[in-house]
Order: sequence, then C-alpha cells, then structure tokens
Amino acid sequence: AESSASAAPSESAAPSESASETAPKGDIVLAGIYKAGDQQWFIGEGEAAKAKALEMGAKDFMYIDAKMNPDTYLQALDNAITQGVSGILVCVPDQKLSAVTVQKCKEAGIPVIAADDQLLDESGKMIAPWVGIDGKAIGVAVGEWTANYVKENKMTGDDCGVLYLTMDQVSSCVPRTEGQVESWNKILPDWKKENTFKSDYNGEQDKAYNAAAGIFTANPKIKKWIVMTPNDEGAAGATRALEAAGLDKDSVVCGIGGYLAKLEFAKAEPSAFKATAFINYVDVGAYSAENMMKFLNDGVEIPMEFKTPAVMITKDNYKEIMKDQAE
Amino acid sequence: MQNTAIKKKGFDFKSELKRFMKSDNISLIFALIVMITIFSLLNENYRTGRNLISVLTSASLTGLICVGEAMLLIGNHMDLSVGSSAAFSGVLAALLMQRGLPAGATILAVIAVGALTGCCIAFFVTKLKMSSFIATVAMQSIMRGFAFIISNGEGVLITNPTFLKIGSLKIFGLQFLTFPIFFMLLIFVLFGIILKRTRIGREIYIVGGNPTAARLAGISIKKTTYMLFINMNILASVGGMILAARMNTGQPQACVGLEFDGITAAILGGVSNQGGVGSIFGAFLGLAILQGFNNGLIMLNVQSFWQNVAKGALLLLALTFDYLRAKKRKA
Amino acid sequence: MQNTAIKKKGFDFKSELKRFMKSDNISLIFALIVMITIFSLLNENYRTGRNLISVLTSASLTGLICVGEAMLLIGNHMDLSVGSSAAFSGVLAALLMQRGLPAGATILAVIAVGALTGCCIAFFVTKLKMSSFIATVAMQSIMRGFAFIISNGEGVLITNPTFLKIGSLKIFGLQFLTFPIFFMLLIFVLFGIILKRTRIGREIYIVGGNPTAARLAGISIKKTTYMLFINMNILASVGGMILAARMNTGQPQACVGLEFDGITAAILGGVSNQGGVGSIFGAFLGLAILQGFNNGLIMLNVQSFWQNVAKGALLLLALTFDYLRAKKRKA
Amino acid sequence: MSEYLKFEKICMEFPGVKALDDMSFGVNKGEIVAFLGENGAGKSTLLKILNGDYHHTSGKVYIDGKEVEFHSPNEAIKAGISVIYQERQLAPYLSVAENIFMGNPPTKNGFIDFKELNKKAKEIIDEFGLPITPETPVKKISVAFQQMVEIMKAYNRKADIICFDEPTAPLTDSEIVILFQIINKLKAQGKAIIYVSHRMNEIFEITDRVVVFKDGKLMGVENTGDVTEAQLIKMMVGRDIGDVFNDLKRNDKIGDVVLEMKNVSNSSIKDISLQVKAGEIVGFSGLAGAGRTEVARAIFGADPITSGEITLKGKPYHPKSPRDAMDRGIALCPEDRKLEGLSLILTVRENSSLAILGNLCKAGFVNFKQERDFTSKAIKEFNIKTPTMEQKVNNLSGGNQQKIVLARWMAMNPQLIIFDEPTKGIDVGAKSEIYHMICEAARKGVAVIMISSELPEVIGISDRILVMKDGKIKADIPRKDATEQLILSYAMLDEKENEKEAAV
Ligand SMILES: Nc1ncnc2c1ncn2[C@@H]1O[C@H](COP(=O)(O)OP(=O)(O)OP(=O)(O)O)[C@@H](O)[C@H]1O
Ligand SMILES: Nc1ncnc2c1ncn2[C@@H]1O[C@H](COP(=O)(O)OP(=O)(O)OP(=O)(O)O)[C@@H](O)[C@H]1O
Ligand SMILES: O[C@@H]1[C@@H](O)[C@@H](O)CO[C@H]1O
Ligand SMILES: [Mg+2]
Ligand SMILES: [Mg+2]
Repeated sequence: AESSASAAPSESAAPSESASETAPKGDIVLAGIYKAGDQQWFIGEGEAAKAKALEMGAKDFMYIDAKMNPDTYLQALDNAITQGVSGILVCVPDQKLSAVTVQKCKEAGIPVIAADDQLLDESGKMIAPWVGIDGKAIGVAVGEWTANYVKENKMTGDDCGVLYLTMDQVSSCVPRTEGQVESWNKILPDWKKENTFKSDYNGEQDKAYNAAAGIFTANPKIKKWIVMTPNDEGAAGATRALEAAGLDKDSVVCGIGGYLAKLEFAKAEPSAFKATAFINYVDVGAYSAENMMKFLNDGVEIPMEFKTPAVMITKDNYKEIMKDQAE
Repeated sequence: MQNTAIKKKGFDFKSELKRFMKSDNISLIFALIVMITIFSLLNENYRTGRNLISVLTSASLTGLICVGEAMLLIGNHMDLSVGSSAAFSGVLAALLMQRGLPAGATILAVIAVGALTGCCIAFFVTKLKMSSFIATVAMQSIMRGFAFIISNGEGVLITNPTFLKIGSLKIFGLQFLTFPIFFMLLIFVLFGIILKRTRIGREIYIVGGNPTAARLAGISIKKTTYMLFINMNILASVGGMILAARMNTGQPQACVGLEFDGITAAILGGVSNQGGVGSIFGAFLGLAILQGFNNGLIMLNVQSFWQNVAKGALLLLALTFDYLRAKKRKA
Repeated sequence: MQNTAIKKKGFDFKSELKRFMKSDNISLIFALIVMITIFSLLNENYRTGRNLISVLTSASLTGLICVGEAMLLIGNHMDLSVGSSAAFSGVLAALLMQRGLPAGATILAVIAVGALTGCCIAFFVTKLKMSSFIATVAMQSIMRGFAFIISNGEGVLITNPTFLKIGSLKIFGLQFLTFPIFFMLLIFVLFGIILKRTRIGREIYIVGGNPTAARLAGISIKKTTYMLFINMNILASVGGMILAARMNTGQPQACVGLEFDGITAAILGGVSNQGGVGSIFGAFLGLAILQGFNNGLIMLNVQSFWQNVAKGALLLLALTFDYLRAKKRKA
Repeated sequence: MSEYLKFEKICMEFPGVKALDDMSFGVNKGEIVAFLGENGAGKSTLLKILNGDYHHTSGKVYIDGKEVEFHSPNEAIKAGISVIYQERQLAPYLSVAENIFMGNPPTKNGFIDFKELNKKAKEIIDEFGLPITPETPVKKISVAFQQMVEIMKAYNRKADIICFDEPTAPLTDSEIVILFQIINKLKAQGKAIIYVSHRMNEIFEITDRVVVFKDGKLMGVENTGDVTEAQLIKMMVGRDIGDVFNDLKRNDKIGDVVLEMKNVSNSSIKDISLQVKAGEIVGFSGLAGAGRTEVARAIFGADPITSGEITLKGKPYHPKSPRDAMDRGIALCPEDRKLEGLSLILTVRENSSLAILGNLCKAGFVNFKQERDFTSKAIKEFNIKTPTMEQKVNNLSGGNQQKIVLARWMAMNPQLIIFDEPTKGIDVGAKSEIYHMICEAARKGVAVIMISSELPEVIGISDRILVMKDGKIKADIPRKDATEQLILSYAMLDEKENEKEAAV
C-alpha cells in the first residue's frame, strides 16, 4: 500500500494552488458525502469532521447522505460541485465509483479525500488521498483475537464450529470476512472444514438472527459456536440467536464496529458477544477534515494514506478505549 | 338408530373432506407439504421441533404484519409504512424506558402512538382521498425519519427486565411457546375469527368488494378504514416492540421492507390486492411457505445470491400451481 | 375583418388560458413554482443553470422509470421489479463489453434481455392471471439475484469509450444537453404524444379503465399488457445502461427502490393507481417536484433524518393541496 | 328457409347450471327478433356465445350458411356482429366520442384524428338527437345517457347482426322513442336484429318474431303479430299471471305522515316539498336526469342537502349517512345494482343479508345458521335462480342480481322504503310478484316511494304520482287522474311554457 500511495499523487485529484485560489480563506465550505449517512458510524464521522473543520476556520460543513444509492451519490456530488464547495470528503457507496468521483472533482478543481473506503482505479490502485479503515486488516484483527480466544478456552473439539456471517452484497464488507478467514486459518491451520460455516445477511440484526439461527438448527451436533461478523448488527443478531438456542454460555461472538457492542458490554450479565474490532469514526472524521483544511488554508499537501488502527475491545476495556463514544 | 347416526357422521366427515379438498387453500397446503418433504430429505434437521421454533420465531414479526396487511388488502388498501413504524416503535419504547418509564406504561404509550399513526393514514385516505399507496409511502419516509431523529441514528439499549420478557417469556412454561410465537399465533387465530365470524369482518369484505354498495348498505367506509389502519399500526407497534425486546435494542434502521414480506405472504396466501377476497388462514399458509422456504435455504447453505432467485421462483411457482389447479377445478 | 380575426385569436387565447387554469395539472405547476421560489430565496445557487443540469441528470433515470410506470398505472398495472432490472442491465452491459462485445451490440443485447423480462412478466400476468404486484415482486428478487450472480457481487468496470458516451455525450454540442437528459426529455415527449394521440395510447386508458369494455370492443388486453411491460423493461434496461455509463461501472446493488421513486412521481402527478387516469405531462410535473425538492433539501444542507420527514410531508402536502383545489373547483 | 343467422342445438353448461339446452332457431336479415324469458333463462348467455365471449359446450352457429366459431369478441366484431351487453361497458374517464369509437377511432398518419373523431361522434349524437357533447367524459353524464353511448358505440360499428340485451332498462320514454327509431332504421337497412327485453309493450311495438326461452330450453318461436301477451307469458312462465295491476291487493288505510320534506335543495334538486304517509305508495316519474334518484339519495343520507327541512314522523331528521337513515327505519333500493348494490365477487348469501346483518349478529358475531335460513327463504320468495347460495353474484343473470338487491332491502322491515327502478331487468312473472310484495308492505303500514321510468308501472301501482323535471317537482297527480299523457306532459311541458314566456 505504501508504494502505491507514493506513486499516486501525480494522478491524485488534489490539485495544487488552483483550488485554494477559488476558495478564499474564511469562506471555506466542506462537503462530506457518506454512503450511508443515516448510520451511526457516518453520523459520528460527519460530526467529528464538521467540528474539526469549523475549528480550523471553515464557514460551513455540508453533511450529505448518499443512501447507499449510486445515483443519489452522483447527484450529491454534482450538487456539492454546483454549490462551489472548497473541498469534498467522500465515502462512496461502491468503490467502482472512484473514477467518476475523481474525474468530476478534477474537472471542477475541487480537492477530494476518500474517507473510510479508498478511491481505487481498476487495478486497485488508490487515486486519491485516503483516511480510513482497512477492512482486510480489521478482519485480520478479529480473526486473530477470536482464534486466540478459542485456543485459550480450548474450544477445539468436534462440538465446536466457526460461523462467518457475511455481507456479500456490500463490497466494503467482503474484505473484512476475508481477513477473518485468513488469520483464523493461519492460527488454527488444523481447523476442520466440516466445522466451518458461512451464512449471509443484509446487515440488519434480525436478518442476522435468522441467518445464524438456521445454521444453528441445521447443525445440532455443534454445541459451541464461534461467530465472526462484518458489523455489530450481525454480532448482536447472532448473539440473540445463540441465546434463543440456549447455546450462548459456551459460545463466542466477535463483530466489527463498537456502536452496538458497547450496549452489549454495558449490560450487567455476560453475553456471548465478547469482543468487537473498534473502528473509530471520530478519528476518520477529524483527520479527513484536518488534512483538507490544512491544504486549503496553507497548501499543505494531503498525505496519501492515513489508517485508523483497529483495536479489539471487550467488556473490560471498552470504556477506556472508546472514551466518550462509549456513552 | 345408532348405526344411522354413525353413518351420518361418517358422511359428514367425507363431505367436509371433499369441501376441504376443493377449498381455496388446498393447493397451498399441498405446496407446503411438498416443500417440507423436500427440505427434510435434504437436511434431516429441517423437520425438528427446534427448527420449527426457529422458523416460528423469525416469522413472528412478519406474521403480525401479514395479518394486518391481509385485512387491509381485503378492504382494498395496503400499508407500506409499517416497516418504518415498527422500527420507530422499537426505538421509542427503548428511549421511554431509558427515561425511566416502566414497561407497562411504555407498551401502552407506544401502542397509542401506533394507533395515532394509523389514524393519520386513515385520515389522509378517507378525508383527503389519497390512495393508500401514496399516503403510506409518504408515511414510511416520515416514520423512518422520526425513528432516526429520536435515536440520533443509534441503537438504543433495553435493560428493563419486564420488557425483555416479551421477547423471551415461555408461555405456560412451554419451551417452544415463547411470547413472540404465542402472540403471533394468537393474532392469527383471533383475526381469523374476527374476519370470518364477526360483523366487522364481513363489512371489511363488503367495503373492499364495492365501497359504494357498502356505503349505501349503511356501512361506514370511514369507520372501517380507520379500523383497518389503526389495527395495522398497532400490530406494527407491538411487533416492533417484540423485535426490540428480542434484540435487546431498539434500532432505527430495522425492518426495512417488512411491509413487503407481509404483503407478499398474504397475496401468496390467496388474498387479492384488488379487495374483497382472501382469508387469514390462507395468509398464514402463505407466510408458512415463505418463511419455511427462507429457513430451508439458509439450512442448505444456498448462496445468498441464489437465495434471491430461489425466492422469486418459489413465488412464481406457487402461484402458477394455484392457477393451474383453479383452472382444472373449473373445467 | 382583421379585427375580428385578432379578437377571435385573443378570445381563443383567453379561453385556452381558462382551460389551462382549470386543467388537472395547474395545482402541480403552482406547487412547482412555489417550491422553486422558496428554494431560490433560501439558496442563490438553486436557480442556476448548473443546478438545473444536476437536477435533470439525477432525474434522468427516475424519469424513464416514471414514464414506464405511469403508462403501466394507467393500464392498471405496476412493475416493482425495474430497480433490479436496471441494475442487472448495467452489470450485464459491463460484462458483455468486458468480454469484448462492441458497444452497439451490447446495447442491443441488453435491450433484448429487457424486452424478454417484460415478456415474462406479461406472461405471468395475462396467462397465469397473477396480479402484477406479486409477479413483479417475484421478478424483483430474481433479477437482483441474477445481477449479483453474474457479477459475483462486485461492480464491473466499463472502459468502452463509445459506451461511456451515452453517459456524457453533449447533444448538439450543447453543454447542458447531455445524452441522459436529452434521452429522458425525449422519452417524456414521445410517450406523452403516444399516450395522448395514438390509438395504442388511448387503448391503454380503456384497458385500465374498464378491461371488460376493452375486450368487448375488440381491444386485445393481452397485447396491451405485453406492450406495457415490454416497454417498461426496455426503459429500465436503457436507464440501467445510461446509469452504468454515467458511473463507469455496472453495479449489482444499484437502483434499490427505483420503482418507488418512479411510481411516486407518477401518482403525485395525478396518475391513478386504480387505472384509466393520468397523463405523462402530469407525471413529469410530479417528477420535477420530487427531484427539485430532493435537490433543494441537499442544497440547504438539511439533516438527512429530517430529509426523510420533509419528503414524506411534501407528498402529503402536495396531495392535500390538490384535493382542496379539486374540491373547491367542484363547489 | 335459410336464415342469415342460425343457432343449431346450442348447449351451454356452467358448474351446476345448464344455461342453454339444445337451442335451435334463426334470424333473418331485415328482421327484429325478440328474446323473451324469465330471469336466468339463458338469453344473455346465448348472446355472449354469439359474441365469442363464452364458448358453448356443444352445437353450432351459422352466419349466411357458413359455420362460424368465435374465440373472442374481437373475432365476432370482425365478422360483423355487434352486441350491446346488459351491463354498460364504457371507459369512464374517456370522452363520449372516444367511447363511441372504442376500438376503431379515426386516425391520420398513425395518430388519432380528434377533430374527425369529435365531428363523426357529433353526427351520430345528432342522429340520435341527444343533448350531450362529444368531448364530455362519460363518467360525468347520467346513466341513461351512458346507456345511449353504449348503443351508439354498437350502432357505429355498422355491423350486420346487432343484438340489444335489455337496452331500455336504464332509459326513459324519450330515449326509448329515439332508440326505436334507430332500430327501425337499422331494420330498413337489412340488418338482422336481436332484441332482449322484459317489457312486453316494447316487444309488441318493435319486433317481428319472438323466441321464448324457459330454463335454457326453446319454448317456441312465434310471429309477434300472431300471439297475445297472455300467450307469451304463459309460454315463458308456464302459467297465467292474470292482470298484473288489477289483481293487486291495494292498501286502503292510509295513515299518518311518515316523511315530510320542506323546500329541500342541494346541487341537483331544487325546492323539494312532499309528504309520504304510512301505507301510501308514492310514485316518482320524470325523464332521465330529472333528479328523482337525487331526491331519494337525499332522503337516504347518501347526498348532503344544502337547505330545507326533513321530518320523519314529525321529528326532525338530518341524515348524515345511509347508516343514519337505516337506523331511523329508511331503506333505499338503489338504481344501479352493479355500482351501488352488489359486491359482485361476494356470494349470494353475503350480498342478500347485508342490510339486516345487524339482526343476524349476536355480540358482533354473525349467526351463520340464521343467515343461511334467511338466504334460502329469500331465494325461494324472490325465485332467485342460483345453483347454491355460495355462488358468486357475478355469475348470476342480470335479473337475478336485481332480485338480490330487492330481497335485501325488503327484509329490513323499514318504515319508509324507496325503490329506485326496482323492476329493472326483472321478468314479467317476477315483476308481478314484486308488485304484490310492495303492496303487501304498504298494507303493513310501510310508506313507499317508487321511482320508475316505466309509466304503466308507476300508474299501476302508485296512490299518487309526483312528476319531476330539472330537479323540481312539477306535479302531484292522484292515481285516479293519472294517464301516461298527463304525466309526460308535466315531465316535458315546462320547456314549452318557458318558450311561451320568452315569446311574450
Ligand atoms: N359466468 C357464469 N358462471 C356461472 N353461471 C352463469 C354464468 N353466466 C350465466 N350463468 C347462469 O346461466 C343462467 C343463464 O343466465 P343468463 O344471464 O343467460 O340469463 P338471462 O336469460 O339473460 O336472464 P336475465 O333476464 O335475468 O338477464 C343463469 O342461471 C346464470 O346464473
Ligand atoms: N357523476 C355525475 N357527474 C356530474 N353530473 C351528474 C353525474 N351523475 C348524474 N349527473 C347529472 O345529475 C342529474 C341527475 O341525474 P340522474 O340521471 O341520476 O337523475 P334521475 O332523475 O334519477 O334520472 P333517471 O331517470 O335516469 O333515474 C343529471 O343532470 C345528470 O346529468
Ligand atoms: O458500511 C460500513 C459501516 O457499517 C461501518 O462499519 C464503517 O464502515 C463502513 O464501510
Ligand atoms: Mg340477461
Ligand atoms: Mg335515476
């Protein structure tokens, strides 16, 4: 990733001086276009970006919801350009929209930073600066944590099964599962194939419940489940399904997010939802805005890559790590 | 003497059976049996009691919606806002309890809000003459918005143990009869009876079949319409709360497309979307087929992309089958 | 002589104006003007040419769907599968070109597939007597599944420069008249004329208004239904391709809920979902209001939660307004 | 004798019903043949077979000596057949002109030539002498004019075989006169014409031969001139029914005023004042659009009133809905059974019990046994022809549908009952039974309003006749003075008077 980042700037949409000329200081407006603007993640990210931008002298920050809809996204992008915003932060609903995004911004002379999900060209090369989360790496962290948990608790018998809940239809979530599978297999190379399961859901908790419950009943010989999911909804849904099946005591569920896990951790009694990979939207929001503002204010070149680290959180440490996001 | 009595009984049974075989629902029952048999052959755990519980649990919310939508469809309406309303109700309940409201009061309050939502829709439909399609599309957007606004987009945790019971309580101490399942079945039976046996039920058919004739026969279309939408939205509220209890959280983005699952089940079960035709038992069969099928696909671990195709194909197949049977019976 | 001629002309104009003021669309036109005025006051960029282009561009896909759905609704049908079909078409086109098919052949092939999809639906509706609601719900699921299957769930990049032109070509070299905008406007005009002036257009009204009457007058309901669904699905295919060209990718998860945007615009524009009533011009106004409103909300930076509420409220408001006007005119 | 149109051994079976049984006869060119038979005898079914709408179980149809078989109305139209159905079939939101030219509008360069369309439609409307404009949406004209549009639609097809299935049921005399002129003109042009009606006077006035149906069987084909009404009735009903009106047992004890209207107006009626007493039958006469239906609807709470007062048994009465009216003991048997009376997709049972459902319920639950008992009684009393009470009303003949509506309202035991064209589509035999029932009700002290466009019927049954025109009551004629001329003169006179006034 490092090398591609350094190769990219020439093609990057972040132009040099021209943009800052059209946007005189003190009159800076940023737009944040987020693929699922009604998700807590993006709301938090947007709020952090806005706070940072205003703090650094911007006049306004527009928060735009692309509703997971490519067409809405393109409209939002056009719209932001029409309004003559000074800089754009985006999380595209689909990474295949990268080229259009960069092209449109380039034409309009507006700098763009990718937030959360990278803007990639057809060969998978980044074509704009990026602040965000590395889905694969986060998946790897989850896989590692879970595999180690299993080792510690000796959950390696024939009555143990691993279930990956997947979100095949959301492209940014696919690498998360890939990372989970990869690191799990690395740590537990002898894990049996017939004790490995996959089930797909659409990202909602009750659909995750159904997807998990179906697998649990289909495999009654498995008494201890290890469940990994690409978001917190999936983890919470699987947890409820384990509880309904009476299997929650000996099972473990690990998600990605933090926003539902914190609710789970706040409960008095223990639950199977033991950990999640905390991804920090505040960091993403604040850094993306900060880099943009630095560029607009002072012409400081935008770094090609900034990754928020994935930190595994559990009931024991979540308050410390999440800080006010734990509320 | 005794002999004839027995004979008579026997005869009755036979004719009952005959009537049943000719009844509208027989092809659905047949389809359901075929489906269960096939899945059971493919996966031995399909026909287990445990799986039945799991199917019924995941059908519990859709079931409530299906009943409400079936009644609306018979009355020549539909409500496309119930997914949003259910999500809103779950969030609202969670928030009210977070503010310290006890479970009972919360449930009542949320039901009241549901009733009010139903009233609003009925008002638009009866007074302002909007089609229920467009009025409820608008409502869908509004309720979803409110669900997000009151929760600020975040899931809201529920810790009230009394409230959480409505997601898990075992009725009569029976392992399989959790409250969500019990309530869903109860609603099916209750509304089955209401629709078939009571005056108000009959009036729904008449209003759906020909509103002008209904009005001139002294039936208040307004009253019936209000009743239908209030009923639907109360069911959605309760369903939303049960889901929230099951999930231990009220989530603003839950239940997208729920209305379609309910409507699809009802139509598959022989309820017409032109009004005046259908039964709750049929709707139940439709629901059973759809949910049983979804569950079977998950159990067989069919890839989710193919699940989409399979679900669509099932619908088409079941309806084609039904058509062919109806045609054959006619000929 | 000349004087009277002028007078006559003047009179005609006046009566034309009168007729216009009484026409069904006047309240929509009024609503549109009010809306534009308010947004322009609130944001100076709203009334710029650039924003018009942006609104039109984003309306270009929904516009095509709106035309197709309006015709279907007038014929007493609807198609809930077009969002999936549009996504499928985009993906299919991208894949075909990836395999080396030239742009022209690709477009033709995808249109043919669209026509075939329409045929299938019409077959279910006419031959197997399914309601178009359920037949297209099933189709929605199937087409979405296929879109994912053929693309393996990933967006497919389009590099064919000829094909990409249909997303960006400036017609007559005019800056504002990109192909998507041009095509959408063309379709509105074309189908406006077809529906109003041609025999097939009038027959749609008859079929939708009273199918028995149509049949007895020798109008083939089957033919009309096939025509309507084929037309709708070709429009969806073309729309899907244009979108894919605009985005440089065919995306399997695109266009969810597109059918609703189209239907909502049509109904807002006075098309009845009971069949037999409506016009393409009305549908266009409905579309303009909805899209202009969405755009305005974004420009004003209204929080996305509140956007949901505002959109629902707009629908209700516009329809209430229309009702009051109709009532006043009656009195 | 080789007739132009010939039916040979036609049989038609529906589940549980043999609608036609071995039906053979023919129709010549330039001839008007009547179909006569009780409700459900199979008349409409035969026309639908001819029209390619139904497919007969066995038998053959010949046109001009050639065997034909139509699989759809479209094929029948192409073969020169035009059938006007008992139920109007129009596209409500399209214009009169477009409806008249439904299926074959004039086109120019592939576009509909609206100028030509309206011009041609206007010509036809003028030929019929009707006061409607081609551009008006059909939804906005009265039922009678809608029926005329239906007739013009068929007329316009220039078919060789034209069939009218009870065309006059929704018409009043003035339109009937027009219709008969048109039919005679068609006859003179050498068309083969079938005319179905339950009105004997029409059959004698216009037809050449009569085909009598009974239970799907052919009872005979007679030259109209060679038979008497009584003979025909005996053929179709199987017994004499005697002198319909003279045999009625009238009520001679007229009681107190039940309904009184004082200066009642709304958008379609003006300044209506009237009284109806217990046991009295008040007839309403007038031309189409005179506003009789609207008076009835106002009394029944179906339309609002804008001024005036209504009292019921001396107490003020302001019905806000039909429910209110019913709660006060008022029944209205509506004019248009299909639009206002029946839910066609529901069963005979569900439709019959509708008005008294409350009485059949206990604690909100329907008592099915009572309901079934009630329905079987109604089926018997009104001689409703249906295989079972679970039959969908849609599958019943027109007349039998009408009987269900009547049965429903008669069962309500009201203190005031309004009949709006009660015998529309009812066969002669059943008609006389219905008159008996109406008189029976009056004898029990029920106040009756009977709206009818059949003059002999209003005169024959009413104690008093109110004549309406332009939303106003023009005359109140006691039974002994009533003649068709007198009523008609009031129904139409005003225009002449107005002309006179204008001339002065
Ligand atoms: N589609 C149908 N399905 C079942 N039965 C039918 C259908 N159409 C007609 N019938 C039955 O066929 C018989 C003949 O009906 P038809 O309509 O021809 O009578 P008709 O002579 O026209 O009566 P009317 O004078 O009342 O109009 C009736 O018993 C009717 O119930
Ligand atoms: N839907 C409608 N819209 C506008 N005007 C209507 C409508 N229906 C009826 N009218 C008008 O209202 C008046 C009364 O009509 P209607 O035919 O019901 O009166 P009527 O005296 O009962 O006549 P009929 O002899 O046909 O029973 C007529 O002028 C008619 O044209
Ligand atoms: O869509 C996901 C969102 O749910 C959150 O997990 C952050 O990353 C985005 O890609
Ligand atoms: Mg008939
Ligand atoms: Mg009338």
